[in-house]
Amino acid sequence: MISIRNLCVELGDFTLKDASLDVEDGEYMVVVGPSGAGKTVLLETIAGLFHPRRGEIRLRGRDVTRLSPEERHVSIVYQDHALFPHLSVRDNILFGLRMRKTDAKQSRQAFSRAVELFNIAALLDRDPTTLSGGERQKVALARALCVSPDVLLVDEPLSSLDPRTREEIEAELQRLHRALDVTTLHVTHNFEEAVALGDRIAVIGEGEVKQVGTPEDIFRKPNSEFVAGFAMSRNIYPGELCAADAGRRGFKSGNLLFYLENGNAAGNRAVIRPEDVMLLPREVLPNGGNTFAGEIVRIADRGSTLYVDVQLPPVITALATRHTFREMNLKTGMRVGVCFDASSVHVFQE
Amino acid sequence: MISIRNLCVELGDFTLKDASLDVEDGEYMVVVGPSGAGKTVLLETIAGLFHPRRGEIRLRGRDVTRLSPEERHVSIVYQDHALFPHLSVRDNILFGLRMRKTDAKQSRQAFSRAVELFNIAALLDRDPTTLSGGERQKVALARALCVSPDVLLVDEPLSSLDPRTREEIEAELQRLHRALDVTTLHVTHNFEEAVALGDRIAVIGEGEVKQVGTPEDIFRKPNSEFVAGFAMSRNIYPGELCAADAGRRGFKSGNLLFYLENGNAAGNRAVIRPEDVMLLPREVLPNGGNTFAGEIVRIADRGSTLYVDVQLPPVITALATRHTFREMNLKTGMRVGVCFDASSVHVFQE
Amino acid sequence: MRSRILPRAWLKGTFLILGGIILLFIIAPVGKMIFASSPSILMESLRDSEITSSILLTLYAALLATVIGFVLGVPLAYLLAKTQFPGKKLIEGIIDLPLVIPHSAAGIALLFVFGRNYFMGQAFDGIGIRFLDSLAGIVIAMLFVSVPFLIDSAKEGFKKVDPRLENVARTLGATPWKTFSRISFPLARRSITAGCILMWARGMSEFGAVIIIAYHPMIAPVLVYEKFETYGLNYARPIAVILILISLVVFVVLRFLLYRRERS
Amino acid sequence: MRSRILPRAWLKGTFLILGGIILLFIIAPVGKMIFASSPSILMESLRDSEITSSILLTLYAALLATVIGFVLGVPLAYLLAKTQFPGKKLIEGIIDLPLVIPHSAAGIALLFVFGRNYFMGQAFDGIGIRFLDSLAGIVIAMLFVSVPFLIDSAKEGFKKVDPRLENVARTLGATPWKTFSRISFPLARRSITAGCILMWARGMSEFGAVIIIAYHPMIAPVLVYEKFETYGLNYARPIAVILILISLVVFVVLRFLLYRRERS
Repeated sequence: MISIRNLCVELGDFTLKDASLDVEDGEYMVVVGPSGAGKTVLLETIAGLFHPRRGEIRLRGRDVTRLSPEERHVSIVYQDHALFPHLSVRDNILFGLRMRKTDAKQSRQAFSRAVELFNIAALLDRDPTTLSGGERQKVALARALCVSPDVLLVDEPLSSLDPRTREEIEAELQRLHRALDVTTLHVTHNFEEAVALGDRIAVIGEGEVKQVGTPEDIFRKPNSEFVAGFAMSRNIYPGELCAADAGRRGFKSGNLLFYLENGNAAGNRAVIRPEDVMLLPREVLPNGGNTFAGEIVRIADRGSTLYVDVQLPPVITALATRHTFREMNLKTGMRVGVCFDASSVHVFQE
Repeated sequence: MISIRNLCVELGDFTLKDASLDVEDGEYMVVVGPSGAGKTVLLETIAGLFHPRRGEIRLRGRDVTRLSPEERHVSIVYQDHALFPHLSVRDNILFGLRMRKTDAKQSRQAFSRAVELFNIAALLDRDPTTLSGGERQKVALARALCVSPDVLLVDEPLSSLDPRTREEIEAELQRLHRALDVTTLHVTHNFEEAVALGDRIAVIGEGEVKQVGTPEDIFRKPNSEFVAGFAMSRNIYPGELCAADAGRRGFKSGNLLFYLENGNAAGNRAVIRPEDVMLLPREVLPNGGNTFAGEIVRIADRGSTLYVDVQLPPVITALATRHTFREMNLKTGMRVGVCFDASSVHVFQE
Repeated sequence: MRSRILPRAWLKGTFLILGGIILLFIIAPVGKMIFASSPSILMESLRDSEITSSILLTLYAALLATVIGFVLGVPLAYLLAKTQFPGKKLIEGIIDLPLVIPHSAAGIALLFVFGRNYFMGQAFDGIGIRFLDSLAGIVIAMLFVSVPFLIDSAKEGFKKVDPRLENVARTLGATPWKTFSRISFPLARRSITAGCILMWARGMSEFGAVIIIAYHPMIAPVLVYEKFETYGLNYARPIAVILILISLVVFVVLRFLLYRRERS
Repeated sequence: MRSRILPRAWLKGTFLILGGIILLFIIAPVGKMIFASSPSILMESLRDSEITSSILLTLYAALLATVIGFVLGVPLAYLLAKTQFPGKKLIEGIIDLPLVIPHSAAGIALLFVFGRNYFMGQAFDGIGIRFLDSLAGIVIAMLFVSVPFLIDSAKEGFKKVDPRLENVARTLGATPWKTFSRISFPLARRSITAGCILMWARGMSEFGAVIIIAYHPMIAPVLVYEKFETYGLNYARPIAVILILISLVVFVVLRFLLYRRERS
C-alpha cells in the first residue's frame, strides 16, 4: 500500500539515508524515534510537501514521487491540528471536498458521515480557536478523513494532550481505525504510544530505519543496541555464545552465564527486559537456571511500578510492581535473588 | 524553613487562592499539578519576581513578602536552564558571587566546590549555547547553588530531556540533595517524577493546594477525586460505608460490596489502585473477601505493563506486567477473576 | 505576557524622566500645532481651492502609488516569506534601499531614469506618459520611497502564516493558487492592510523626492514649503495643520489594525 | 526554517515577474546614478569645499541627533519592552507619530515650538542656542523624524531578551541597574546598534523638515536641491551620487547587523 524505497532526505543537519518501509493495506503503522529523528519530515515527504533527494514512494502501486501534494490523496494531521483559524469548523471540514470539487450529493454524504463518526455536530458553527485539545483533534481527523484519502498520516497526535485526554484520543484512534480500515502512518517519539496503537512499529534513529516489526518483536527481540535502548530494555550485556551444561546453549558475559532457549540465535549482545526479571527473597531462590543473588543498589520509583537495580555484578534491573515492593519490603542495600526464564534472554549481533 | 501562608496570586485567567504550604529544613518538596496550574508563578512569587495579591512568605523565619528578589537568597533554575548566552560557563557560574560581592577567597572556594560537585571543569570556557541538555542543566544548578541559597527552586527540570538523560539528571538531583541538604522546592506536571524525587509531594490544581503528603500517602490515600485522578488511580467508586458480615466493615457501591480494613476511614468514595488489583484465572479465585469475576473489555498496552479493564460491572482496571499478560494469555472478551486486599481499599469524602 | 517586578524606584524614575523628554519633544510640536489653531482659519483654508486641490492630489497620488505597490509588491512579499533561494538576503536588502537614500538624491536618481531624455522616460513618452512636473512623476516618487513599508509588512504577515496550514490545504487538494488565495492571503490580510495604510501615509508625507520631479502640480507638502518660503510661517501653518490631522486619522486606524494583529 | 515545495511554475512565474518589476524600479535609478557617474567628476566634487563641508555637516548633525536619541530613547525602549502600564499603547503610538507626519509640516510644527518667538525657542535662547538656520535646528529636525527608528529597534531588542534571564540575575543578587547593564543591555546590543545606524541613516536623508528650519547651513540633501533648482540636473548629480554611496555603505553595515541578529 505504502511502499518507500531507498528514500534519502536532507534538511539542514538532518538526513534520512536510504530508508525503505512497506505498510500493508489497512495497517496501522507507527514510526517511532527520538526527537529530531526527522519523523515529521518523513511524513511531509510522503505527502509531497518535501522533495526527497533520492528514492521512490509508491501509494497503491502508483509511483507518486514526482506528484504534487494535491495529486497524492494523502491526508496529514499535524500535532497542533493546524485547523484553519479563519474558517468555521464546518468550513474546515468542507475545505477538502470543495477543493476536490466533489459533486454535491457525494460531498453531503461524506460530510455527514465524518460529522457522525466523530460526533461533532454540535461544534460545526464554532470558531476553531475556541475548541479544546480533544475537540480540535477530532475536527482535524474529520477534515483529513472526509476526502477519503488513500493514506492517513498522523504526526504525534497524543503528545500535546494531558494524560487523561491522551487515553481518550488513543481509544478514539483505535475505534476509528477499526471502523474505517484506512492505512495509517503515525509518527511519535513515545514508545508506549507506539506499543499501544501500532499493528507494527518501525524504529528510526541516526537517519536509518533500525527495525520494523510487531510491538512484541521490537520489545523482546531488538536487533541493535539502539532499538533495545529506545525500548528501555535496560539490561544489555556484551559477551559471546558458549556451550552450557547438559547440552544447553549459554551466553557468557564476564563471570555470568545465561542459559538460552534452544534456537539459532547468534550474536554478541544479550538483552533481558526488566519486567522479565523476578525478584525473590534469597531463601526461596531455586537452584540452577538463570538464578543469581545480589545487593539492591538503587530503587527508582515510577509510581505504580519501580525499577530495582541489583548489583550481581554487573547491575541487572528488575521491574517490580508497588505490590511486590511492599510485600518484599525492598530497600537499598538489601540482598535479594533474581531469576528469569531462559526464553527471556534475547541475543543479537551489534 | 519555607512557610507560605494564605498566598493569593492573580495572573490573567490564572489564580492561586489562599495557598498555604510548609517545607521543612533540608526537605525535597515536589509540587505537582496539571499544566497551567500556575506552578511557575508559585516559584516566581517565592523568589520575589512576582507580587502576590495577599498572603505571607517566610524563609528561615524571616518575612520576605516585601523584599526584592536579590535580598531573598533564593535561587531559581528554570526548565530551559536560562543560562546567560553572552557569558562563558565560567562567568555564568561566577555571576552570583560577583553580584553579591563575595570576598575573593570565599568566592574561589565556592566556585571550585560547585565545579567539582558537578564535574564540569572541562566546560568552563565553553559558550553555553554549545552545551547539551544535560550539561546545561548541570551548569544552571552549579550557578544556582554556588551562592549558597537558603532555598533552591527548580522548575520542571526533567521535562525537556529525553528519557535516558532524564533518568541521569534524576539520579544527579537525588545525589545532590543528599550531598548538600539544601531545602528544595521542585515543580512538575509529571506525577512519576514527583514520586521518584519528593520527600513529600504537594498536589495543586484548580487554584488550590489539594493535598500534601509523602508519595505513599498521595498514592494510597488521596483526599479527593482530583488527587486520585491525577495520581491515575483509575478505580474510583461512589457509595457509602456499611456493615459487612462477621462484624467487618464494608463499602457498598451499587451491587458491589468491598470489605475494608478496620479503622476509622469515612467517606463516600472508595479508591483502589490498579496495581493492587490482581488478575487470576477464574478457576483459582478464592472464596470470600474482595474477589469478583468479570469479562475483559479493553487492554491498554503500556509496554512493560498493561492496563486491563474488567467489566464486573462496574469496570475495574488492573495493572498487569507483561509477564503476567503472557502467562495468563489475556485477551479481550476473556472471563477472569480479580481480587484485592481489604487494605487496598481507601475511602475518602468528596 | 508575564509581568515582572518593576525596577527599583530610582532606576525607573531616571528612565521615566529621560523617556518623558523625548515624548514631550514629539508631542509638543504636534499638539501645539493642532490645539493652537483656530478652527475658523482651518475652515477658511478648506474653502481655498488651491489648498483643497493640493490635498486631494496628495491623497490621490499616494493612493495610486499604493495600488501599484500592492499589485507588484504583495507577490514579491509572498515569495520572500515562503520560499528559499540564493540571493534572497540581497533582494531583501534592495527592497529596503529607499529607506536610507536621501530623498532629494532619490528624486535626482529617478529623473535620470524617468526624465524625458532617459530610457524609461522615452519609453513612457511613447504611450503619452511624462513624469517631469506631472501626476505620474509624483506617483513614482511616492512609490519609490514608500513601497518598502508595504513589502516588509506583507512579508511579516505571510511569514506568520503557519506553513502547516498551507501544507494541509495542499494535501486536501488545493492548488498553489487556491492555497494562496484561500489560506495565505486571508490570514496575512491584516498585515497587508496595515502595510497599505503605512505606505499610503508615507507616500502622502513625501516631500524631497517629489519636489525634485514635480514642483507642479503642487502636492500639499510642497505647498506648505511654497507658502513658508513665499509668505512665512503663519501662512504655511493652516495647510500643515490639515496635513497633520489627516495623518493622525490614518495613523490611528493603522495603530488599531496593528494592535489587533498583535493580539490575534 | 522549513523548506516547502515551490508553487507551481505559472504561479511562481507570475509572482516573479511582478516582483521583478518593483525590484528593477528600485535598482535602476540607484544603479544608473552610481555606474553612469565618472569617477573623475566625483573626485573633483570631493575637492569642492562647499560639497565636502555640507556632507560633513550632514554626517555630524545626524550623529548628534543619534547620540541624543540614544540617551533619551533607549531607557524609554526598555520601559516599553519590559513593563506593563496603562497608556502604554498610546505612548507607543506617539513614538511612531513622526513616521507619518509629512516632513515639511513637521518642520513647520517644530518652528512653532523652537522658533525664537516661541516657548522652547526662548528658553534655549537664554543659554545661547538658536534653532532657526543653525546646526541645533538641523539636529532637532533630524531627531524628530528619525528617533522612532531607534526606539522601535531597541524595544524589539529588549523584548527578545528572555525575562527569565533577568529573573535569574535578580535572584543571584543583581540589582535592577546591574540586571539592565549586565544582562538586558548586552543582549539587546545588536538591535540597539542597528537602531542607531538606522536612525543615523534616516537623519542624514532628511530634507523636508530641515529645509524649513535651516536652509543654511546647508546639509547635503538641501545642497542637492539647491544645485538642481539653480543649475539643473547635471550639477545636482555628483552630490546626489556621493550621498547615495555613503547611504549604501551605512546600509550594508546595517543589513549585516540585522542579518546576524536574525540568525542568533
